[in-house]
Amino acid sequence: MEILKIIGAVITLMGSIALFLGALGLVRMPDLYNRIQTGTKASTFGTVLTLLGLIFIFPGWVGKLFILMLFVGISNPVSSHVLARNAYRYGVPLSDKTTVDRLAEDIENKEVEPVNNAL
Amino acid sequence: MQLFSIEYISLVVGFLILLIGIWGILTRKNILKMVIGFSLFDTGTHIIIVALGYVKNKTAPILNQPDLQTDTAHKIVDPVPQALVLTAIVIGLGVTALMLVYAMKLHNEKKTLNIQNYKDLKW
Amino acid sequence: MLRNSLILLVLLGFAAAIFPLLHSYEAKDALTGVAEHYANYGKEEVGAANLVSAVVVTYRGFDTLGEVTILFLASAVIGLFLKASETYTKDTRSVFFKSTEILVTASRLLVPMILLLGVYIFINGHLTPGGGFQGGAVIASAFALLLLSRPQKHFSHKVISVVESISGISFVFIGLLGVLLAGGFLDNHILAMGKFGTLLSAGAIPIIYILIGLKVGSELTGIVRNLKESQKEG
Amino acid sequence: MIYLIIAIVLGIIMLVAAVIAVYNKDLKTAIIAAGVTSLFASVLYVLLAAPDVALTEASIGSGLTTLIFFYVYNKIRRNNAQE
Repeated sequence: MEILKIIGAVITLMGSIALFLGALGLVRMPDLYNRIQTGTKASTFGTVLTLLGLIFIFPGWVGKLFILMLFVGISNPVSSHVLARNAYRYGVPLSDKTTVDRLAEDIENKEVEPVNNAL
Repeated sequence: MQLFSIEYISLVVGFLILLIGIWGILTRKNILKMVIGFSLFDTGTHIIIVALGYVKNKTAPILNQPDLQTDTAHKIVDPVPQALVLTAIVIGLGVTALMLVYAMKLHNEKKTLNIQNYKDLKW
Repeated sequence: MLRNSLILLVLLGFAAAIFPLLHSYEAKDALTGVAEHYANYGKEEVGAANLVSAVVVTYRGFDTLGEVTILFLASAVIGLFLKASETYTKDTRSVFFKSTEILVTASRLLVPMILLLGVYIFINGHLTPGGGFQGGAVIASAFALLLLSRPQKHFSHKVISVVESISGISFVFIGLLGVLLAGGFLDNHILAMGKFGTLLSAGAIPIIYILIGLKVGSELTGIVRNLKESQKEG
Repeated sequence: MIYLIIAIVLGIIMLVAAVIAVYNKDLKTAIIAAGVTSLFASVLYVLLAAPDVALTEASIGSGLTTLIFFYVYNKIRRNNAQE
């Protein structure tokens, strides 16, 4: 039983390192889109790892923790996707170092609705 | 009097948030800002009430362990303030929504949210 | 200047009214008064493991009834106001963006999960933290996600109001059954008490909490839905 | 002891968010700050041994209230743009 707890603690520690790296990325990255990307990737990974570690520490909670992991894995990327897209339409500027802007190309080719002036 | 305990800190924080809310209601000119002040006032009151029911080193009032079921009154925190706050939060949402819809209606009529432009009842 | 000093005076008055509470606060050792009774006899009298549920539903059931009434009034007034202002916007073309396919697919996956969580919360209200109000709020947030992810779609108010009316009437009816069959209004002894700590225990509390959850959920959904429908304009 | 430090940090964050909510000129920032106050209050309720209240505050205070505020704000802003 002790060995399971140690494994769980190590996995949880890895999760918190990932969360810390995400927080560092929020400070270091140049513009909003890079910040959203770093924050979402690191926080999803960190949360899933923390929950995985909890499975080893409390084996009785497997079902609930698995549902939680599924929920975080779906909702976190989708919400930041919507956030980034609407920020682009709202006119938040990109960083100077950006080389490719696919959404602008799509708007050029009329595949996506352009920026709404009413907003 | 214990200055550094969770319940005392919560009391002070709730008290200060309540005062900030009242200050916002009284000083802001925008009606939506006043509604935000009301919502802060709500939050502060709820924190004060819950903090008054806290008893140090006691668990939540849920008797799911067998050892909690005897001599319960010395092992749990006060359930009554929690029940009151539970209903108060839901009522707070209803009242906030009502105030916001009133603000929307007023804006439809007068095209402004500044409280100083509403002079109908002045003489 | 006069205005500022008046505001300061009001703030000082409030501070003086609440300060004694802060100043004379002393830490408690054990519960006293009515809370002690609830804690010591709640298990025998009500049979709910979650004492907050016992207080909300049974000991202070009238508070809950009044609370549900206030929420119903607020919801009704909001519906009335928004309906009156909707009449002169004939064209119902939405000004929202079309949502992306990722969002629609994800919301199709997430909404049933959130609804399931809400139902779990209010069915287990007498055993674990949670209950009708929390479950209702979670259900309303699931419908809010649905409304946000499909902005073009029109949602009817009919089902919401039917659920709301039926659950409200059943709540009062169960309360009156308590007067007829047991000790008083909203008494939970009209059903068998069952074994303490299991799902089918605590008499009528699970049923009352399910009704409260449906009612609160449909009312909050109604408020959000009315506000969303008012966003459309020509 | 660790709970005490957490409570103090939470209190400071809540007070700062409340002052921002009242002071800030931008309405969007003010609404978000009021939601942040509610969210951290729900964490404080967990420390105060009130899980029921924490659940309610997290879903209603910081979720639905902010949503309703934004619906109304959006409507009013669009009415203004039409003028």
